[in-house]
Order: sequence, then structure tokens, then C-alpha cells
Amino acid sequence: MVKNILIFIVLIGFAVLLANVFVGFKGNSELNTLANHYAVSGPEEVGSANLVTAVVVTYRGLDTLGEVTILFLSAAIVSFLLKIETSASRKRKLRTTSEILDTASKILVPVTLLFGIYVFINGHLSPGGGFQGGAIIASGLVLMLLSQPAKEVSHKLITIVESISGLSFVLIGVAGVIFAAGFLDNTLLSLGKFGTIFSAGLIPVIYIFVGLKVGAELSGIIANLQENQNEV
Amino acid sequence: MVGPIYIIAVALGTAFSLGFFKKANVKFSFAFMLLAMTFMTFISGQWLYAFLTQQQETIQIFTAGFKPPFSISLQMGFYEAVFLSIINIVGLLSAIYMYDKLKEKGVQMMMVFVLLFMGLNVVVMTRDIFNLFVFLEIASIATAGLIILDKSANAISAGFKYIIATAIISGILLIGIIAVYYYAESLYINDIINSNLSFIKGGAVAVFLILIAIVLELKPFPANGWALDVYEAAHPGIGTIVSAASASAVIFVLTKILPIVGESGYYIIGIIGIITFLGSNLLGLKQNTTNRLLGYSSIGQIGLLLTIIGLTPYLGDKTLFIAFGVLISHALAKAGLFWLSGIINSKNIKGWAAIRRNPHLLVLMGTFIFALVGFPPFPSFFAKWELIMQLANNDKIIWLALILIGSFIEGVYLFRWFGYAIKGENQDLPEFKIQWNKIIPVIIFALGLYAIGYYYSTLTGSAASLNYIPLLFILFLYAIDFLPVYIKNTISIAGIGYYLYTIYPGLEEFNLIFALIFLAGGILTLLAGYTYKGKRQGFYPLVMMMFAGLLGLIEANTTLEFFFAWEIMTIGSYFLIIRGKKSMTHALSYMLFSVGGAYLILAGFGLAHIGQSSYSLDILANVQGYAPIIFTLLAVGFMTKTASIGLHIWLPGAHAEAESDVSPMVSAILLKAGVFGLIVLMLRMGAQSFGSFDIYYALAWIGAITAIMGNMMAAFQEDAKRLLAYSSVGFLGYALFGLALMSHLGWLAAVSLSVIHFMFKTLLFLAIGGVVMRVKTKEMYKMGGLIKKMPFTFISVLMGIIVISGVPPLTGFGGKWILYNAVLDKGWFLPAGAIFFAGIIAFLYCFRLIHTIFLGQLKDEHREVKEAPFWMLLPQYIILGVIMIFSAFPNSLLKPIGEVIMPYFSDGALEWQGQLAVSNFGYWNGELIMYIVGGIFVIVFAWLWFMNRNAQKVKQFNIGYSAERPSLPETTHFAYNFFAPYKKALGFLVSPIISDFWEAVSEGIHAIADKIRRIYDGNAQTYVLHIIAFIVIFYLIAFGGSYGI
Amino acid sequence: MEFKNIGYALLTIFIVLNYGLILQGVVRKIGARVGRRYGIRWYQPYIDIIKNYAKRSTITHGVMFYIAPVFRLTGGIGLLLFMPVIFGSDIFGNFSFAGDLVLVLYFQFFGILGMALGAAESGHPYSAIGVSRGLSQVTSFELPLTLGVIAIAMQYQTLNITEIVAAQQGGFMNWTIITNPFAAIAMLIAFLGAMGRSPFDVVLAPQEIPIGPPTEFQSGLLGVLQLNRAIFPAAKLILFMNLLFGGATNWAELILKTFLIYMWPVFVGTVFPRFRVDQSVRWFLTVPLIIGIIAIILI
Amino acid sequence: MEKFNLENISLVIGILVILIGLWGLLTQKNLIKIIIGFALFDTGIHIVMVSIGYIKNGTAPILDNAVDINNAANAVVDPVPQALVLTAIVIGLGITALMLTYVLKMYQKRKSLEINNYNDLKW
Repeated sequence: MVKNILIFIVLIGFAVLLANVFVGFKGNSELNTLANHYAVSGPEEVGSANLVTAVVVTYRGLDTLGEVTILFLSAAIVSFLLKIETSASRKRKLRTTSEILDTASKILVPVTLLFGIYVFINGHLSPGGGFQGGAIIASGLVLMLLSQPAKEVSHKLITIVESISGLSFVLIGVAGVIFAAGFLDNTLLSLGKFGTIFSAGLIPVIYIFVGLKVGAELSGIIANLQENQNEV
Repeated sequence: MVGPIYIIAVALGTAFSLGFFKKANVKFSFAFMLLAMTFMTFISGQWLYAFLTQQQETIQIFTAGFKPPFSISLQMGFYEAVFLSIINIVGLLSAIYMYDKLKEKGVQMMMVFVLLFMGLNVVVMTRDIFNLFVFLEIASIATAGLIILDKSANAISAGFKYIIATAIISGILLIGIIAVYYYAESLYINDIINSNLSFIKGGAVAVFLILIAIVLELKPFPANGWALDVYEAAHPGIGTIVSAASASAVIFVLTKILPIVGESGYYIIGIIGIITFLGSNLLGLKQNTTNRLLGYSSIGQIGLLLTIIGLTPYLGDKTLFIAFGVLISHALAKAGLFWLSGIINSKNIKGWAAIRRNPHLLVLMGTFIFALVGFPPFPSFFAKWELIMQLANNDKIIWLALILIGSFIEGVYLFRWFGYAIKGENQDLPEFKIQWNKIIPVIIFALGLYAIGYYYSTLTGSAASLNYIPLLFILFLYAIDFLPVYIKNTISIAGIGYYLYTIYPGLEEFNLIFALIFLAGGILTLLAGYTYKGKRQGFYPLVMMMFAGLLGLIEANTTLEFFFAWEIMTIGSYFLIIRGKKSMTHALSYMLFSVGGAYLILAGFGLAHIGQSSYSLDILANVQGYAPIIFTLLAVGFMTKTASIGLHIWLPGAHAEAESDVSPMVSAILLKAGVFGLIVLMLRMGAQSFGSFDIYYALAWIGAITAIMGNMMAAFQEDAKRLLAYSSVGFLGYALFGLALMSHLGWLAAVSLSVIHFMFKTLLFLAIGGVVMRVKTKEMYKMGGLIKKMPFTFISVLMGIIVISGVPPLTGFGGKWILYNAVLDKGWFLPAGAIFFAGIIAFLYCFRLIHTIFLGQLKDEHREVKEAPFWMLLPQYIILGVIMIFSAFPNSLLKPIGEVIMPYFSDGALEWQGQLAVSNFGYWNGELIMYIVGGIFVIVFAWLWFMNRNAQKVKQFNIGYSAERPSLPETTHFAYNFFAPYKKALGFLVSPIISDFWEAVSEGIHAIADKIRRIYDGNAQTYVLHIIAFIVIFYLIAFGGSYGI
Repeated sequence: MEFKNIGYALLTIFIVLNYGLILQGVVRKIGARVGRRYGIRWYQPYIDIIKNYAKRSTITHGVMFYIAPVFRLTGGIGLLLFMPVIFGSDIFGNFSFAGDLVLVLYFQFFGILGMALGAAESGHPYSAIGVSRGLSQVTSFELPLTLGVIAIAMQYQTLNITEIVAAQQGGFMNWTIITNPFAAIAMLIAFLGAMGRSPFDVVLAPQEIPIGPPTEFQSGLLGVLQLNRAIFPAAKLILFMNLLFGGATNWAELILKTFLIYMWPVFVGTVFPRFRVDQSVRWFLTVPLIIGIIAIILI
Repeated sequence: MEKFNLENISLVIGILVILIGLWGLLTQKNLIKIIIGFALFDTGIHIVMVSIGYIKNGTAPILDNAVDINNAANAVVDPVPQALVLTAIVIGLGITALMLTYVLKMYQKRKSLEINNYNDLKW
């Protein structure tokens, strides 16, 4: 109890601090210089209709690379930690699935996967992108695993997809250094016609790899967690 | 040149491609990873080289083809190159070190490993604050992954705590970043700096959040429980990475964002730093778990670094030199120690006794420990020196004191640990085997420390004249350590002799006197070394190190050289002392008093340097303020070596437990270093007082009390070498008293007593050492009647004690006579009375020494005892000859000393008429007294011989005993508790108040440490609470109500 | 220094030796008479010495044992010869030109130390016990003595005994005992210890430990010691006479003054019973020490 | 009614979510609940981030039919915080996944989700 009071006091202090951080926040009535540049010059420099995508994939491409890396790291650590050493003798008590779930998943899983792909391919045009698409793909996997708990997911496939897409991302970045103005420069491909699918230079390409990679990584994590479930 | 961006590309590429090899050959994967690490190291090294040699300009790397602030940019400048090189080298060597572990655990961990270093690299290079956040997260997550390398329950729960804590910290960083983005309208660090957020309402707090988050990444005390658990639970290789590489990177980040914060940031950083430094080291005191201890030490060192960064406004352009010196020493040494810990594989520091199975490992460990504590020749030494000088120059006395206190505490536990390693007794020591991949990184870092230390010394302008020749000689001796004793002994003697020969013409005044004591004394004591057989591994480099230090004192012209030499001497003597039997605790207390004393000296030199441009020792003569404090600091510092009362408790054990020929070195020679220091000090600073309180009068009393207590303790000892050790304490009390008189005669007495003490103490320690060697015990009551077995030794001891007791006609009397005259001159009668009282007490132990060992009844088990070896006797008889010359012709000793003192103190000098010395009060003719006493003695002896030439010789046991015969020699030898009645009367004076006092201090501090460390209750929630509370508290400190709600 | 000095020295020794022996005998005689006994003959010490030298069998325990008496007697004679015995006399100034008061003070220990060594080599535990007690006691009375000496040296601004005596000439009002009473009292109390009479005679402890350190000595060796027992106290008496009571300008004055000074320890010894060593150590470090400190403060 | 702007309301809500998350993180004893606390904390930060980038009456920064490309600067909200929040979410996801995995492993080793059972390392 005493501890909780202490925690409360500390949190009050923290609240005061946060309040003071944003004490100068007046809201924005117009874009600041940086955002303005993105909004005004972005379409022409990067060619992406989705400005967030422009920022994520190109202007702040290094962040995105880092982000992918973080997921990659998480996936690697999860798979390391949850690696099943003795697969022969293990027993699992699996939850039974319902008919409805089973049937629905058969329909929904392919649709979900397809939707995921759609989302990351259109990342530069509409809301969404590689991460979102990847997450949707992984959620398809979740659905599948919910309906068929005993299903073994091919880790090898996941790894290969992961590695190839990751490597490609890096190679694209390096290609930017060599053939264009810098790491991850998307003008390596022509910007194309603004607002179409084949536009925004490398962005769709990168987003495809990101999407595949994220999808693979999240799937890997989920698969690993699932395999460990209810292990006796 | 290969662009820095390729570091990222290569690391990521490697990590991603490692997935292909998952099931394939792990060795191949490792080679692949190692190649990547090598390439990263190569890139950073290449840039560093370019910056060092080719005046390379700092470059910016723009990504995505746009300039900042629109895109993320990286920067590669000199400092980036330095830090990247450190980080990548640590990484490369860590990879090599962890070869078998990584191989065993598979490719995933190799990916994590590479990515960790990529993260750290980008963190250093990036100029975008959000990018910084992302890559810090990469590093954190990768670290969390490596923590669970072992998959043990403890490691996983430590990893969990680590994730929670770092996640909260990065959340806070993120809040700060987004707020900064709002206020500064940019994420580019240079833009943010230009927007001067500190002056914007809210902006300052936002910046504070970023700052505090980065600081929290450095694990400040007390919000660092999570990190400590990690250090304890994780593989030692991970400890290395976290402590050396990650910390370096984050420190660099801190310097990168500090300009955003502006001036006020330094203040906060400084306070956090010093709290961390003190707190962490304090808690380290109670640690027995190796890796956790290293963790505390790491955090402490980072705290010191933070302090230094926080003090930037005062340190000015020296900051970099200081900070880098501390950082590189910390990084290399801590990495080395963590690695060693992985080799030794002992969870408890007591188990490190195993390391001495391999002396070379011990050398490595010693290198790291000494580098951490800041001993020469390591960079940390020069850094600490410069730090103290600058702090003093800016009048930051409190900071100076706190830093020294913290360093001292760190020394306590590090040396305790080292003591366990060298001497700890432990029944079942863990076995360990040394693999090439584990030892090579350690060796590289140890060598690196020496190399960088040398480089650092060349950077210090005033240290350019440091004399490295003796150190090279030491290295040479280490290299030929496999040779037998007699060769090494001869080489050592020749080395000292040759050096003395070369410097002799340049020596004058006190330097000459002390050079002779140190070096001629060294040769004499080394002669006894011929007694030893075999290899005597490790002995000669250490001896030479001590002598190199002593020599350095003589040759020093600047305060830095002096301090350098002082520390070298301390290292050498520490090892010599710890070589003895049961010497662990004594060596520790020796080291602690030495380190403490050294810090006082350092502080004194620092204060003396205020307002001075030169580092010459002569600045002491011309200090700008604080004079009495400087004097006191230095005097107390030197008095730790002369073992004055209160600071003496290390001495008896240390001297008594040392080897037979080491005891004279440390007792007869080493203690004179303190006297030399006092002389150097007093000559330059002259009279000092606090208001009307004369410091010298206090010194005189300290000398007098030291003399009484030392002598009385000596009288009550049962252990012969301890008796001699306490006798040294007492004798140096006389010397201190004499110096404090600040008159011609006082100094004459002090200096001549120093010379004489050197001679008879060498004589006695060698003689007693010879006895102990033969009878295998130091307890005097277990000996007795050895006069007939060891007559030559007996004569040595006899002459030695006559000299000590100051009975005419031998030369000891001269000292007493001069002291008397000096006292009458000065008028300090009460302390003088005490000094003479002490002189009389000396009789008690003198007699006891000779009686209980050589006279009385011979024990049955000693019937076959032989005379001491020739090589032990030879130096004794050389000294005896000199003593006889000085006794008969006192002016051969006193006149030159008098002439040396003359320029400084001319009043009351002795007037010499042949051998007749005339003072203001009396006169003394040593030669004549010798003849008269000799004459009377011969006549009386002739008379007795004439009357009793036929005396019948009987055995000692043949005595009349109340008309009966005694039954056993054991019960007939009156020796145990010889001065029982005296002890009954005055024993209360020597009750161990002083050791009790120090013990109480130590216990108290340990108890406090134990209490405080309970805050680390192992619960992740508590740790998070610490973090939040830490932020809130420092928020209040920083903004102190300037913003209310 | 000329050779005739040696002759003069021998003469001094001869006179003092005889004086010491007679003094010894007479004092014992007086003591006995006070105790209503007949006592020894006044020349008994002579007889003892002759008897000891006449003994034919002598045993020795070793070199140190053999030369211990030599040390002892050298100490006694040296002490005597380093002082001016008769003030103003060239003949009996002896070797006082070799050293001053400090030499005399420290030379006392020459004999003590030598004797202690010899006694210890005898291997007799009683000897060792005696030495332990003796040294303990010496250390303690030395402190008031030293303080007194410093006070006197400061009073006269010299350590030269001849000059100290010279300063006291011209009537007893110039004697140190009058001019510097605290120093004199401190020294006189220390003198009690130095003379080793009751209450400070536990060193020799005639009753329990047969004669302390010299236990094992016999025949010629003991004879030498006995010679010293005559010379050494006399020398100490002369020292105190010189320092405190104005010295002596002729032998008669010397004999008178030293006899009277000797009565001081004799008197005290007759009245007070013996102290244990720890008691005497403590006692010397209380009252006499305080007096000595007062003497120093009053300089 | 300046204070009750959309951005201010969401900012305050974000801060409250942060604090609630922290409260849960600090007071709950169940490891899973602690992780939920963290997730709340993280989400709160994301809300704050988005609020910061809001422009009055702005729309999503996607230049499609709804936004005139030449008037984009006046029509859209700040894309930068949105990009940042995307990154932050992914990072948060990675961290949460790791936490859950660690807890799973801890549970497997000790069959307990009580945080007080994992205090072996201390002092």
C-alpha cells in the first residue's frame, strides 16, 4: 500500500513533467517548414502520392531500414529463445477448433493474404504500406493457426523470404549510393507518372520487400509462439 | 576510401544473409560474421587513420539523395572515427572471444551480434534525432537478445528486466523527441541546436527528457538495477560489450545532444555523474559476485565520465583529453576483466585465486586493475592528473574531493578482489583452461593500454620528460623471467649500479643522499637475493619497479614526474609485499593507505598548481592561496608512507610478512620515500600555520607520539619481524619530529637518522630474515639460545640494537645528541620529552629481540640449526663496516649532511674541529669517546682475563636453579610476554584504538553500502519506479519550480 | 688529551672506588643499626671482593656472559670519567672534554645493556626476569629525569657539565635545587629509581629472585660486578651533585655532599616498602612526570 | 473554447493513457498485465505523437482525389509525425513480442507469472 502511494506520488510528478513538456503546445494551424517541404516538393522529388510513404521510405528511409531490422531482430531472438530442441519427444495439448472457425478460415486466409499484398503494393498511393501489408499477411497466418493448431509452419521458407527481401532492401540502398545520390535514393528507377502504380521510383519495390519481410518476420514470431503453446 | 554507409550495408547484408546458412556449417557462418566485423573495423580504422594523418575533413553522408533536415544524414568526423574504432574493435575481439559460444548457439545470435554493432555504429554517426532513437532501440533489443544467450532462468529474467527498463526509457526519449520536433520544427540535430530550445517554454523540458533518457541509458545510480542484473546474469562477453562498446556509444551520443541542452545540461550531468560515481562504487564494496562487481565498477566509471562531461565548462579544452583517457582505460580494462572473468569462470571473487595458476594471466589482470584505478603508465593516470589540476585551477574543490573519494572507494574493492586473486586462500579452486580465442583479445587490450598510455604521456606537455628507461629495464626482466635467480640478480644489481654510476655526477644535496639510500641500499639488499634458488618468478621486475619509482622521485623536477614515480613505486612495493605469506589483508591495507595518500598528494599538487603555468616542483614555493591546506594534504600523503601514527596500521603486517630480503627493502628503503617527500615539501613551502596554529608543532607531536607508540608496540610483539616493523614506525617518528623542528640541527638529526635507520634496519631485517629462514618461525619465544649456532648473525643483531638504542659509542648516539641540541635550540620541550621517552622504550624491544632469539635456552629442535647463508651475511657485514666507520668518525657522515642543509638552515650549525662537534649548547667527540670507551673496555677485560683465564665453559642449561636442575629448556626460557609487568602498567596506551578506528570506519561504510543496495530488490517494477522517480527528481532539481501547473 | 690524563683518571678511579666501597659498607652498617642489628663490618665489601677474586673455580656460559661484567664496569668507569669530578681541577676534570651531559646520560645504559646481555646468556630465567623488570623501570624514571635535564640545560643554556657547575658557584642560593626546584625534585625522584633501592628494588629482589640479573655470576666475574657496584652509584651521586648541588671544589666537599645525597634514597628506602614493577612504572609516570612537566613549563 | 480543440483533447488523452499504462506497469503483479501496461504506455505515446502533428482542419497526407496537389501544403496534416509513429509502432511491436516471448519462457521454466517470483538477482 505504501508502495502504491509512493508510485502514485511519483506518477503525479511525472504527470506534472509531461504537462510541462507540452505546456507550449498551441496546436498547429499550418505546416512547419519541414512538413511544408514534403508537402510541396515531395510529389515531385519522390513521386509518391502518399506523403507518409514518401517520408517513411525515402526521406527517412534509414529509419525504415532500422525498423525492419528491429523486427528482424525480434524475430531472430524469439526464434532463438523458443527453438524447440527436442522435437521428437514433445507433447502438446492442443485446443480444439470449431467448425465455424475452420470453415471461415479456409475462405478468409487466402483473401487476407491477398489483401495484405494489395496493401503493400499500393503503399505509395493509398493508406498502408509494407508494414501494414506485412501485418495483414501475418494476421492471415494467425487465423490459419487458430483453425489448424497442429499445422507446422515452414520456418525455412520464412527465413528464406526474410533473408532475400532483407538483402534486397540493403542492396537497393547500396545501389543508391553507387548509381544515384545516396543510400536508398529512390530515383534509381524513373519516378513514372504520379499517382499510378508504377510510379514513385523504387518505393513500391522497397515496399514489396518490406511487406514480404515484415510478413515473414511476424509470421515467424507467431509461429514460434504458437509452437510453444501448451507445451508440456 | 570506403564510405561509412557501407558499415550499415555490410552489417545488415551479413545479418540478412546469415539466414541462408541456418542449417549449414556454423563455422562458415561465424567466419562470415567475423569477416563483416573485420570489415566494419577496417572502415572505421581507415577513417581514423585518415583523420590522424591526412588532415581529413569531417564529412556528411546524406541518405536518399536529399540534404538534411529533409533526410537523415550521418556524420563522419575525427571523434566519430575514434569512437567507431573503439566500438568496432571491441566488437571484433568480442566476436573472436565468443567464438565457441556463438558457434554453439547458432546463426541467430550471430545476426543479433552483428546488428548490435551496426546499431551502435549508426548511433554514433547519425545526426538525426529520431534515427538515433531507432538505432538505439536496435542496440537495446540486440543486447536483450544477447543477454539470454545462455537461456538460463536468471538470464531470461534479467533480459526481461532489461527490456522493460529500456523500453520505458526509450518511450521517454520518444516523448522528448516528438516534443522537440514540435518546438524546433526539425529532427536534424544541428537545426535543433540552432533553435535554442532551452529558452522556449516547454522546449527546455522536452530537451531535458531527451537528455535524461540518454543519461538513463548510461545506467546512472540508483536507476540502474536492471543493468546490474544484466551484468551479473549475462555471459561475460556480453558484459564487455555493454560496458565497453555500448557505453562508449551512448557517451558519444550524450556529447552530441548536449549542445541542444546548453549550459544547464552540464550541471545536471555533473550531479548525476558524481552521484553515480560515488553511489555505484560505494555499493561495489559489498559485492562478492565477480560480474556484478564489474558491473558496479563499470557504472562507477561511466559516472566519472559523466562528471567529467558535466564539468566541461571548467575543464575547457582539456575535457577531451581527460574524458577520453578515462573512457579508453575503462573500455579496455573493463573489457579485459570481463573476458578474464569468462576464462576463470568463478562466480565469486574469492574463486579468482585460481588465476594464479597462470602468472601471465595475473599480470594481465593486474594491468587492468591498475589501469582502472588510474595508476601510471595508463591513460587514466594522465587523465586523472589533468582532471584534478583543472578542477583545482577552477576552484572546484568539492568536486575534486568527491572524485577522489569515489576513486578511492573503487580502489578498495578492486584491490580486495586482486588480493584474492594473488593470495586468497581457497580450497577448491575452479579449473579453467585457456583457449587461444579467449586469451588473444585480452592480451591485445592489455598491450593497447600500455601503448595508449605511452601515447598519452607524450600528449602531456609536462610529462614529456618522463623516464621510461627503467620501465624498459623492467620489461626486459619480465622477458627473461625464465632464467635462474643468480643471473637475474646479477643483471638487476648491474642495472642499478650502472644507473647510479651514470646519474651520480648530476646528483647533489638531498637527492644525492636519498639516491644513495635508495640505490646503494637496493644493491645491498639485492645481494641477499643470491641466497634464493630456482627462478623466483616475477620477483625481479617488481623489485625493479619499486626502485624505478624511487629513482623517479629523485629525478623528478615536476609535480607530474614526482607523482608518476610515486605511483610506480607504490605498484612495485605492493606486489613485493603481497608476495609474502598471509599477506593478503596487509597488502590490501598497504594499498589502500597508499592510494588514499596518493590522492591527498594529488589534491595537494592540484591546489598548488592554481594560478601557475608550470608544473615544476618549485611551484610549491610560490603557491597562490590554500598554502596550509596544500601543505597538510601533501604532508599527510607522505606520512602514509612514513607510517605516522594513525596511518601506520598497514605497516607491521606488510613488513613482517614479506620475504626475508623484501622486508629490508620495504622497511629500510621504501619508507624513506616518505621522508624524501616531506623534505621536498618542507624545503619549498617552509613554515605553515592555520591562523596561529603552527602545523609543524602538530607534526612534531605526531612524530613524538608515533615514536612512543611505535616503540611500545615493538616491545610487546612476539613476532620478530613485526617487532622490527614497529621499530621502523617509531624511528620514522623521530625523523618526522626532527624535520618538524625546521632547524639545522633538527634536519641534521632527521637526515642522519634516516641514513642510520636505513643501515641498521637493513642489517636487522637481513639478520632476522636469516634466522627465520633457518628456524622456520617468526615467533621469538619459539627460539632462544641461538648465539652459538649463529654467531655472525648474533654480532650483526648486537651491533644493530646498540645503534638503535643510541648508546655511545656507536653512531646511534650521534643522532640522539643532535636531537637534544636541536630541541634545546627550538624550545619544543614537551614533545621532545616524549621523543626521549620513546628512545628509552627502544631498549625494551632491543633487548627482547636479542635475548629471546639468541640468548637464554636453546630449544631442542634447534640443535642442528646452521648459520645464516653467506649471501645474507655479506650485506650485513658491509653495513657493519660502514656503521663502525661512521661511529668512529661521525663527521664523515654528519659533516656532508650538514653542508647539504646549510643553504636552507644555517643557524645553529655544528662547528667541527676534527671529530669534535660543537653546538650552541654542548660538544661531542665521537672518535675520542670511541677510544676512551675502547680503552677502558680493554683494560677491564684484560683484568678480568688475568683473574679468570681458566674459566670453565658450561652449557647454557647448566644453571643453578634453587638448588635444583630445571627440567626442560622450553620452560626455562623466559621469553613469552617478556614485558608483562610493563604491559600491565602501560599496555592500555597501545590498545588498538587506531586499527579499531579504521575498522569501525570500514565497517560503517560497508554497512551503509549494504543498506543502500537493498533498493535493488530484483523486481522489474521497482527498477522502473526508480527510473521514473529519477526523472521526476532531476526534473525538480533542474527546473526547481520555475514552471508550475 | 695527554697521557697524563690517563694517570689522573686512574687516580680518580682509585679514590672513587675506595670511597664507594666504604660508603657501601657504612650505609649498610647504618641501616643495620637503625634496625637494631649489629650489621656488617664497614670494610666488609673489601672482604667480599677479595674473596670473590680468590675463588679458584669459575664457570662461564659463553662469550657474552664472560664479557658482561666488563661492559658493566666499563659503563661505571666511563660514566665517572666523562664527568668533571672536582670542579676547577685540571687533574680531576678527567675526560669531560669528550662529551657533554647528553653523553653522560646515555652512557649509563652502556653498562646496563651489556650486563643484561650477559645475564641473558646465562640462560637463567631469573636473570631474564630481572632484566625485564629493570628495563621496564628504567624507561619510566627516565622521563622525569629527561624533563629535568632539559629544564636545567635551558636554565643554564648549556649542556656542558663544567659550565653548569660553574653557574652554581657562589653560595647555596645559586644551586639548582634552589633556583630550579621543580626540575630538581623531578630529577631527585628519578634518582630514587636510578639507585635501585627500596621501593624500587624489585629488579634485584633479594628475597624472591636471588639477586636478579647477576644470578649466575660468581667468583671473578662477580668481583668485577662488585667493583662496579662501588663505582657506579658513586658516579651517579657525583652527577647529581654536579647538576643540582653546585658540584664540589675539593674531595672533602665531594664526600660530604655525596654522602648527604646518598642519604636521600637510603631514607626513602627505609621508610617505604617495595613496589611491584607495574606500580613503580605507573608511579613514575604520574607524580614525577607532572612535576617534570611543570619544570618545563616554568622555563 | 480554444482548450477543447481536437488536438488538445487527444494530447491529454494520450498523456492519460501513458500514465494509466505506467500505473498498470508499476502496480500489477502479473507479468502479462505488466506487459499490457507497457503496451498502453506505448500507445499513449503514439497518440501524443499523432496529436502533435495535427493541423487544424487538415486531412490525411495522401495526395489523391481529395487533396489538390498544388494546395497540398494547406490541406494536409503534418506527415512527419505520422511517419514517426509508424516506425514507433513497429518498434513497440517488436519489443512487446520480445517481452511476451521472455515471459513465456520464464513461465515455462517456473510455472508462474507472478513478478515477485523472479527476484533471484538483486543487490
